[in-house]
Amino acid sequence: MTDTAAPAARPRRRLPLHALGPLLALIALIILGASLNSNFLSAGNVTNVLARSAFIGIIAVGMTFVITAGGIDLSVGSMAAFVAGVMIMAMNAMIPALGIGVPLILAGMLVALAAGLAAGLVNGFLISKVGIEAFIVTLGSMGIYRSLTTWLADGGTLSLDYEARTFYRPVYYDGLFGIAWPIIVFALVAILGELAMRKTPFGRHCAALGANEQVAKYSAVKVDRVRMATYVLLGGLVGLATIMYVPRLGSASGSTGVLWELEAIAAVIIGGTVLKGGSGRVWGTVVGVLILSLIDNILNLASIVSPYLNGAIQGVIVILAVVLQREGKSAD
Amino acid sequence: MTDTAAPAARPRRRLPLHALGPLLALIALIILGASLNSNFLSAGNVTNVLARSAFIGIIAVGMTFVITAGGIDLSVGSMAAFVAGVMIMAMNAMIPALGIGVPLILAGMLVALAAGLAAGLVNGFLISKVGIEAFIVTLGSMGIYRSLTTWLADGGTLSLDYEARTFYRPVYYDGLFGIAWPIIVFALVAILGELAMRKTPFGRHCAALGANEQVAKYSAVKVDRVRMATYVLLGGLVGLATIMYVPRLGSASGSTGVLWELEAIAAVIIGGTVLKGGSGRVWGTVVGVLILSLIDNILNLASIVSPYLNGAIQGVIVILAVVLQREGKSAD
Amino acid sequence: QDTKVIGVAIPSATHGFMGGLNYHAQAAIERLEATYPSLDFVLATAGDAGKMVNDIEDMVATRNISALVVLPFESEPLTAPVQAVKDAGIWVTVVDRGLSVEGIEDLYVAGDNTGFGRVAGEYFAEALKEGDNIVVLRGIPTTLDNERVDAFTAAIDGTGINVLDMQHGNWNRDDAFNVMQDFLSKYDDIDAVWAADDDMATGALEAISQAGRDGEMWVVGGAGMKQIIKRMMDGDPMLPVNVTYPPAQIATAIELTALGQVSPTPVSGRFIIGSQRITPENAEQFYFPDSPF
Amino acid sequence: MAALEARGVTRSFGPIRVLHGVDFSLIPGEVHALIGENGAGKSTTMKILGGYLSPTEGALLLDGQPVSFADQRQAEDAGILMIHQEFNLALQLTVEENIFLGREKRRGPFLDQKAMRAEARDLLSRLDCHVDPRTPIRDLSVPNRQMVEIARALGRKARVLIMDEPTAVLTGRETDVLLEQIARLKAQGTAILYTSHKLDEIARISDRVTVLRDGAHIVTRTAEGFSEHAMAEAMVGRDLTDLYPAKSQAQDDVVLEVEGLTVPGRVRDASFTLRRGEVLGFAGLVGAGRTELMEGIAGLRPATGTVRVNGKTIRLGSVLAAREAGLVYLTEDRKEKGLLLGKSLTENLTLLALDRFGRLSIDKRAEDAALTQAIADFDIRVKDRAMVAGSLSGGNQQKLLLAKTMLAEPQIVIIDEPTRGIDIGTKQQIYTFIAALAAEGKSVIVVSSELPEVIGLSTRVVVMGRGHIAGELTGDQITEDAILRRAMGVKEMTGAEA
Ligand SMILES: Nc1ncnc2c1ncn2[C@@H]1O[C@H](COP(=O)(O)OP(=O)(O)OP(=O)(O)O)[C@@H](O)[C@H]1O
Ligand SMILES: Nc1ncnc2c1ncn2[C@@H]1O[C@H](COP(=O)(O)OP(=O)(O)OP(=O)(O)O)[C@@H](O)[C@H]1O
Ligand SMILES: [Mg+2]
Ligand SMILES: [Mg+2]
Repeated sequence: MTDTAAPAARPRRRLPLHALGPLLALIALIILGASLNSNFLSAGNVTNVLARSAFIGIIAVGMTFVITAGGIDLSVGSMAAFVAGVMIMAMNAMIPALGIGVPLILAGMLVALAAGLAAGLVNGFLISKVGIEAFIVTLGSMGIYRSLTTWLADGGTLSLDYEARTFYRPVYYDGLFGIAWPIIVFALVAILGELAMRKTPFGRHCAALGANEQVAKYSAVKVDRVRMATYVLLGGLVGLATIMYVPRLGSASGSTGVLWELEAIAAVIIGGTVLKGGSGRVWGTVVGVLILSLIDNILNLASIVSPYLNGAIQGVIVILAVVLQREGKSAD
Repeated sequence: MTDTAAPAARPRRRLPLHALGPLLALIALIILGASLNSNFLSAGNVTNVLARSAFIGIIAVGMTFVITAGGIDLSVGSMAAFVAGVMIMAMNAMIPALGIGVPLILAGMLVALAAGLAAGLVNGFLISKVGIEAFIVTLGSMGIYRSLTTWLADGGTLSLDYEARTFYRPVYYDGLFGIAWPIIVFALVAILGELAMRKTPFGRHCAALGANEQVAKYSAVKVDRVRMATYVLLGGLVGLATIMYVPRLGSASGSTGVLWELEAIAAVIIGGTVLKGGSGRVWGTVVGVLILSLIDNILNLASIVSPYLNGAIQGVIVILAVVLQREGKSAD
Repeated sequence: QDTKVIGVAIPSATHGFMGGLNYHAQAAIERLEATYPSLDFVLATAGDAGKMVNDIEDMVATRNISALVVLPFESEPLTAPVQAVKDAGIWVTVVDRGLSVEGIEDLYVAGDNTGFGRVAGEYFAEALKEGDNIVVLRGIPTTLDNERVDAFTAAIDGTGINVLDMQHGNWNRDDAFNVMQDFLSKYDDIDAVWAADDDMATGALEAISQAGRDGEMWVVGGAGMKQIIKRMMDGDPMLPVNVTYPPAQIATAIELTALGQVSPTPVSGRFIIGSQRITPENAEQFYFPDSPF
Repeated sequence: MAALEARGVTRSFGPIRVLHGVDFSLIPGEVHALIGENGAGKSTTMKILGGYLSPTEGALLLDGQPVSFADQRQAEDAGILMIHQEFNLALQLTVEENIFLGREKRRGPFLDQKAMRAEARDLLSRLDCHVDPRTPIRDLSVPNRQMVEIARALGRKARVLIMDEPTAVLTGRETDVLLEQIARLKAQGTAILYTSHKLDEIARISDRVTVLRDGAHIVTRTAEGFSEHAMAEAMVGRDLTDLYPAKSQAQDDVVLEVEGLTVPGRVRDASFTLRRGEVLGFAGLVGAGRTELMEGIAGLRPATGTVRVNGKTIRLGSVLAAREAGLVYLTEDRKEKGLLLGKSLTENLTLLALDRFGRLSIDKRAEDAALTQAIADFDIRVKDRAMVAGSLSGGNQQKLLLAKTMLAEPQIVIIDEPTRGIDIGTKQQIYTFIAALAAEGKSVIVVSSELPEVIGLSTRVVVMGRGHIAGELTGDQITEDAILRRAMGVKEMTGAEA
């Protein structure tokens, strides 16, 4: 009708350059790593890096939903320690009844998932039903889970029975078609997460909630339930991550999972999700997790500097990775 | 003009009940403490608690501005360690030139303030001019400062020359009219902060910026400069806190100030400032800091439970303190 | 001639003792690299057990190490990964904290944690009498801390010494300062303090002198930090003794491992560095002004 | 029978009562208009009917049965939908996501994005709005956002459709499209509750009209024979003559010269001048780039070119520099750029001119006095001075925004859509105010999509089309026809303009 209206045919969805920022940073790191050490791209090293990214990665996928919906969860690291502790104690206690074998492992996995979901439910309930600021709830539960773990372990370490552990170990170290289980699980979680974020009503509702709670409410989105669901989902994923973690180290203590929360949140944000909520990118989170793991790996490959400065180099690279993203944006 | 205009004389500003939430929590804690141990209200204990609160308190006042303006700073703890390290090294280096005396102390204080301001400036620049997410910048600089401190200390502890320290010591331990210096300085910072937040254009601009950056921009607020100023202010206050900290133990190491950032942010939020920005209460922050210090103090004085569970009790009390606040709100 | 790579994995310098350990590790590596051009070292420091396992995996996968020197962050979680290293035919030296399965390592170099608690406890038993009151500042809750405290408690058992309170000072000066301040508010009569670590002793001493109760009690720390040793040498009455727990044990381990790599010298076995009591008389021997610790 | 009915509905916010026993009914297949001054309680009534607010007292009847909606969802399930006066869109989400928010189409567990996109496009094209459904809302202009809101409501197939000032941000052309759609829905038997301050629209489409004044029901009658003039009188309670004041003559000296101003991607090479005491109108179709040009001048958007105030070139890209030169801009986007909705009235009022209340310490008493003054000058209906700006009625928010801008005592003021959502009585006051400013020797630029307003106020009109200045009209040349012709780029008629 009026010729001044916006053109009907829009340029096709171009993936904006700045969205590619984290990917560029990741590629830069890979090139750097490969040029520093010829073993960097060896199957062994790649498997190591991917498998160890899996814990934080699985958690960070859940964190993406929480942050997209405008929340935050500081308790995931200590929740992981707690879930691992409970899982180990439960498995040790069940050995007399179940013996060492697949049933024991499955029972342990169930316990871990249930504990994770329950922990997430408690956080979610306090945040969405009682209405306490997420930062405070999860800061509180961070202290609570950490100290419960220490208490369960009597100040020391909770260890899985050695034989059970040997039986369980392949869940971390073996895999399918030469791909380690943690990598497979992480990949599945990432793909499902990306689908859930982009292709399901739940993902949209998370974004709407984070963008403008009032609007979401007026649009008949069940705000409380969606918010709660993000925390429960995250709790469940913490449980899943723990299932992968326990066969690796076979133990849990008060220092298990320290700072995982910061790492997970950093991965989410490096990946391009906005801390204040409203839009989330699961694939970005995966890239963010890989960036963080690679930094550590490369520092070990190179041993160029004093180990005291590792933290500084890490910090600089994290900032640079995000600068790359911003540069892309302003050029856009 | 029209008869529907509001009556000019209104009931004076009533303090809403929920704003009193943190205060109620504080009072409850004080009553609890007093009933658990008769020494709790002794001058010595009160002085201890207040003086210890001063470092976090001074930093948390600055953090209130940062958060009110919609930002966050995770680097304050490691910035404090770094500033302390630089200050100690500078003072040790200046002893031959200045001798031990007031000039040395003053020079040290200047160095600390300058280092704090500079560190804040770097954060502020990256956040407001380069436009990187505050969470990432300060997460990065947290790693950088922490690792620089460890590096400066060669993995160990940087200690102030013994004599210089003895001379400097009274800055923490002595005071005016029986009130320790850190308490005096903290009180001054809190009062000035409260005034700045409530009575100055700067405070208004911070709140406007945090509430809606666009509106602030359209209202001729120099958005970048205000944002930068909050980080510089916080850096300066970290410097000031360090000036109070160094005379206490005369040393700094990589483990100085660990988790201060979380404590400062928690204090701000317990005090009723909103994490997403837009409104801040400096007095609330002061109450928040006192709540956190008192929890520790009471746990030490009471020793009712396994020390392993201290963290859990802390977590529960923090959550309860904020629930109290919410309850007040819904009753309002 | 082929260069051999030795991997060294230790916890990062998060408190005084570990700082000293980091310092000695780096010093030993520098020394050995200069002495043996055919040796290369990879040093990795970790803030938690998981990261330490990552570091070890990286050393094996990308640096082809022929020997590993490891101070396990925690015993249990490191056991299986170190076992895997051993199974790959790599020499393993374990330092300080034993693995939870015996017989994995080729060489074990350690301080004596039980001894560390016991020697301190024995001094308390000698110097105090029945009915005297003490308080204890514990470290970060870990197995290691448990071992030390248990040994200490066992040593004073039956002496009638009253343990008024134990709280965690986390091997941290500030935390110890706070906890000690609160102990002083709470208890009017304290005769001695076991601080379990010289960092914590430093904090505790400061709190005591602030309260003006210097004459009342003495403090026993541990691990022989240079500032503390210096004060002992100067005859500080509040620091009657100290207990060694040398961070330099890592240097011993690295040197022995290197020796085993470059020469046929037999170096396998166990090497326990006992915890000794330091007194003002012998303090001079334990004073290393150049170490950061 | 009435589809939806309110009986004796009362509503209070805290101690303040804003509705006093309103009776109201809505019949299927009718357009029922609700009119009243700013703050009369129209939006509140509508929100109660739409299930967003619950009445303090009184009853709602749905098909004759008493109902109470626990939340908006239940109202929507009952077929009641509402378009809010304030946008109800999530800025970060796309058009399609917003349209289907809360009732996404699925295929299995997944979203049926294709179907939703197609339907969104379809709905929008019914409204003659051609935005891509994948555009985030934040990238849309205000009128287009409104169209998305309308599309969303249309897509939800309502029995009762409540529309709170849907045309406030639309131009005539878009309004026509909307009114056509309303007629179509009415024919299908939808009950429509409608409000607007544009009384000609009311006269055009409504079957019955209800007038509210100060929260009280004044009259309900058929629209037939209810003249615009009578409506205005019933609303305001006094006689309204002469909507537009006499135009005063501009002085000779030029206070603002804009030369070759380009806002990348939006405005090309715009040049014009403004004289002292002049009211200069800016007309154009939606998307003509008027807003962007003004924002470029005021330092709110990156721009190139020259802007001179009183002969002195000002630095582009700095709001403060413009303000210090005496030039301020009042935004058309009240909610996102104008007011801090969660902050108090005083904080909003003084934000732009805060330095006038003390550089070091803000003089709260002076601020309070300023609020009193603003309430009087702009007739802001404030029930409680301590309330937040977001609780003001839409029109009163607009007045607060005007007051805020004027507090900076500008020499040159650019007002973008000055009377958006303002009732007819207050409009008259604002026009008088603008004329008085010009008479005092200040200069005013009025950007408006309401042609009568531009024509009635300005001594000179600049017409924009597609990002550049398409012509200029003075004196008798200023007619709707001439403006539209230039705006649409029809060339053949050449006026006497320079
Ligand atoms: N949440 C609230 N808190 C306090 N007062 C409110 C709130 N919402 C509305 N009001 C008051 O109720 C009165 C009626 O407002 P309402 O929005 O219904 O007016 P309106 O008729 O729609 O006006 P307009 O034409 O300006 O949109 C106003 O005085 C307004 O300030
Ligand atoms: N934030 C934005 N991002 C992208 N495009 C925008 C934005 N705001 C406006 N536009 C586009 O810029 C063009 C001009 O904007 P706008 O519609 O505000 O112009 P205008 O002449 O002021 O018209 P009106 O004031 O009637 O809306 C339109 O095509 C609009 O879609
Ligand atoms: Mg309204
Ligand atoms: Mg416009």
